[in-house]
Amino acid sequence: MIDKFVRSMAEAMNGIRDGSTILIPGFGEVGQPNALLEGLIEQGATNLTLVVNSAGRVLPPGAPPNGHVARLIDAGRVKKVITSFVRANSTAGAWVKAGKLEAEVIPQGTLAERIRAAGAGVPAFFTPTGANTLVAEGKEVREYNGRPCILELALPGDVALIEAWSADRWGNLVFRDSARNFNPIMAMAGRLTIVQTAHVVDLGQIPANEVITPGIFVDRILRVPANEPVLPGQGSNS
Amino acid sequence: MIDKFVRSMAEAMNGIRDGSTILIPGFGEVGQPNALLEGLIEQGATNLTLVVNSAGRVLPPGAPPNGHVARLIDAGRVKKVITSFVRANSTAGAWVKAGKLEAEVIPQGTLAERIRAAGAGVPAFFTPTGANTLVAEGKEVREYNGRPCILELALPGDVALIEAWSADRWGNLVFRDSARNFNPIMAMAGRLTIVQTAHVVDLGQIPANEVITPGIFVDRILRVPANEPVLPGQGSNS
Amino acid sequence: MSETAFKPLGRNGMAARAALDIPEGWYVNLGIGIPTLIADHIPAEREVIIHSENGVLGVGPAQEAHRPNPWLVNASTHRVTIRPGGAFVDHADSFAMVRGGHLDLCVLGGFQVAENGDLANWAHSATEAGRQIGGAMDLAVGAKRVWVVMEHNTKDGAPRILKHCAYPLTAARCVSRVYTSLAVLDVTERGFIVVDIIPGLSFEELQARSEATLHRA
Amino acid sequence: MSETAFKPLGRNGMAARAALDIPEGWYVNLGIGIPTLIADHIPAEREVIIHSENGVLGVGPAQEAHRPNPWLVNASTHRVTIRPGGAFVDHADSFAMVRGGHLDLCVLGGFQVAENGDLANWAHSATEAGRQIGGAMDLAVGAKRVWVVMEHNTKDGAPRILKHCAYPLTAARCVSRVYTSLAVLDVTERGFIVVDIIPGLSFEELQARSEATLHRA
Repeated sequence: MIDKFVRSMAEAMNGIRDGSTILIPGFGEVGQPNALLEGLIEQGATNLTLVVNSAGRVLPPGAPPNGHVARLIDAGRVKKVITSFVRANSTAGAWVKAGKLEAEVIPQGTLAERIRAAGAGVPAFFTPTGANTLVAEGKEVREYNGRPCILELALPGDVALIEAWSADRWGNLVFRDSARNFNPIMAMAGRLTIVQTAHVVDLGQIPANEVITPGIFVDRILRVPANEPVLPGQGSNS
Repeated sequence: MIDKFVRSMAEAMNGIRDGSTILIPGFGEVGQPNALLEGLIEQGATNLTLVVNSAGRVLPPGAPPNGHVARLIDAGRVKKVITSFVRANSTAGAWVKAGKLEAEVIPQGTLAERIRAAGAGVPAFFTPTGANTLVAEGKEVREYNGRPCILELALPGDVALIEAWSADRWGNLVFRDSARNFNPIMAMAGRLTIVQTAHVVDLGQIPANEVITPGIFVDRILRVPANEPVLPGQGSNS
Repeated sequence: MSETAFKPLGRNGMAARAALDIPEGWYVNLGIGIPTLIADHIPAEREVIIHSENGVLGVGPAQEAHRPNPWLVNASTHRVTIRPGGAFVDHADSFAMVRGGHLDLCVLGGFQVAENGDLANWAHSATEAGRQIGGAMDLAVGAKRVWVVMEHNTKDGAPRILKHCAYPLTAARCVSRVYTSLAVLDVTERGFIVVDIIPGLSFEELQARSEATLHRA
Repeated sequence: MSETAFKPLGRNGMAARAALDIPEGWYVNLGIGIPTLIADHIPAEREVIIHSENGVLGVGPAQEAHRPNPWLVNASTHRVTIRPGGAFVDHADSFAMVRGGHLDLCVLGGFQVAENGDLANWAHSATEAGRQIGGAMDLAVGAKRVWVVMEHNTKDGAPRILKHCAYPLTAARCVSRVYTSLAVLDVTERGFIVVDIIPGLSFEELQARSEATLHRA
């Protein structure tokens, strides 16, 4: 019987190696797999490349402890972020400024499409987004439909950490509202895809027409309590 | 109030011009918009390019009348098919053999990805599928991940004809089981997307987490009776 | 005429002015900042479908305090609702809407707009430590129309309506209309054409606050 | 020993032999023809998840006559069922599974297989009027493993196990194992290695029916 559930965080994190590229979904904290990020902090892998929409929010004066991405950076575990936002006055921004963190900052749609391409077996594609901008530096340019387009490469992950609302033992997933965001495409693009789910359902309880991420993209699942997202105004610093 | 429903087939077909590229979903007849194809036959546009998974099934001895795609071809309305199947002993095969129909036969996954690329604003992409085969002839080759890959272009349609199971007035769609197939990506890739739906539902009746094709990809909707697919053994010749 | 005779539009004034021009049925992305305010100025009976790049199509008003849903936010990570007829999609599908040319309009904030339609709205120099691109480059290239809403001048009085953008570009030749605190300008083959000026301000006074040459409609 | 002492495997025999080697938990695409029969030979208690390229993951057995559903077919357009835990996806997502390397296995029919793993299974010449590519090129390139099930020889007795394919290729260097009516062959760096021969047939007799050099395990 196929059963992708693991019994412990240690089992979920088993084998994540130094130097890995880690795909981390979430928009702010919505859809961000905070329990698995805690597990990764604990697990110890270092020299990581993080692929994450935002590498760090503004640190307000007297801010509460950093969010999970910032904590990984602050612990010196991250060599590079591939992201669409690095704010100057954030943990990531400070590390970049100090020359201790490499940042590849790219358009959010290009980030999403590169991840989807990795999951779909497309090694490279052209896009007009970013042409004639700093983003185009060093990239091949070719004209399509009368517009300059730049060549972008697929962005696979060694590991994808996923936050789901419900999962079954085959790994079929559904997400809650806008927590879907990067989760389905990162699940596709991870060589090892690890899921935290708030709810566990029996096989067949997710109707075949309503599955969002089919289990083929999922390797391991850990049940954790629902991960209520903290918003920036509430002290988030993801 | 937004209302994408049209009242007649004539209104649905209005403005389809000679020389158009028409996207036609369906796998066999499953998910194929036969009512709209009837409308197109009636409407009269000619010199068409059809993008369709299969350009014609085998004609068994004593076969019943041709399927809708074959009828368009047989009426001399089609200059080209872009497809993954042309069978020698089909209407399309006979027209190709006679030099009266151009056929671009490509891998099914490349067909799907080219259509999706058009809908997603990706003008071109590399893929390993078809490298080292007849499909690669005349195409740019570049190596990624140690494998030769060929450059494929987006495949947009002037018109997409879509078969849905349910639709609301904003154009949100769901499909029935494997009738989903090419419908969602062709809806994205059509400059004018016309839907036939078996059922009409109120706005909000399709939960936001269960919408398959959001209305942004839909222009016109016509209610028609459910299009029960005829299988090959039952005389289909799509 | 004294310069105190006119009153520049505030953030809500600019948002309200832009909202006037958005017809029923359009699919619209509203950028962070002033553009987000536009939604509040669209009459409830006019169906305009708001897209948020985090995968929400059909964004509704802010959540009521007694019905919180932390899993439903817009691109500004504000807690919002979704309208009946809305849809959640993943990030690739959300940007397929953007990049595939399916949005009728996006309204972005801006630092500078040039007379050829170039937009700069994400960085003040090529070397600053923070880089915040977000979805702006995708939206500027992908939407059918790009409008910009911004103060007509910087706090120091420097012009933002320019012959050429000085800041790093978001996208080239993308803007078709600009709503500022002082005017509405169309970007055309001829350059900027003045569509509308706030009461009490003359064409010449507007020109004096702009670097690019302005044209009368 | 007379050649009548052995009995080549029929279509179901080949399918059953291949089914033996598919472990629980694999995601598998079964091509049109003999490969489709494999599903019937996988024991019900062994969970193998069948992918069909028309967007069905978790294909189940044929439909019962009294519960028809014309909207649910497999890649052969046979009416099938879907298992609890299955999912419907669109064609792009279905081929993302194929091309993105997510299938553990695809089993294809074949015309010819070469000792370097080249596969020809879609056309007999570059110029024939019909062209039926379907999903074979995507599957041959994309799946983690490609097995081929085919008659060991053509009806005329010509070999299909070749040094080089004569027919147009489906994909280069993709096949890892071949199940024929006479044997199971692995494709390795050394060429074909014989894993299994049907009872009554010798290695030499198998070699005589093959063009490529065969190696003992």
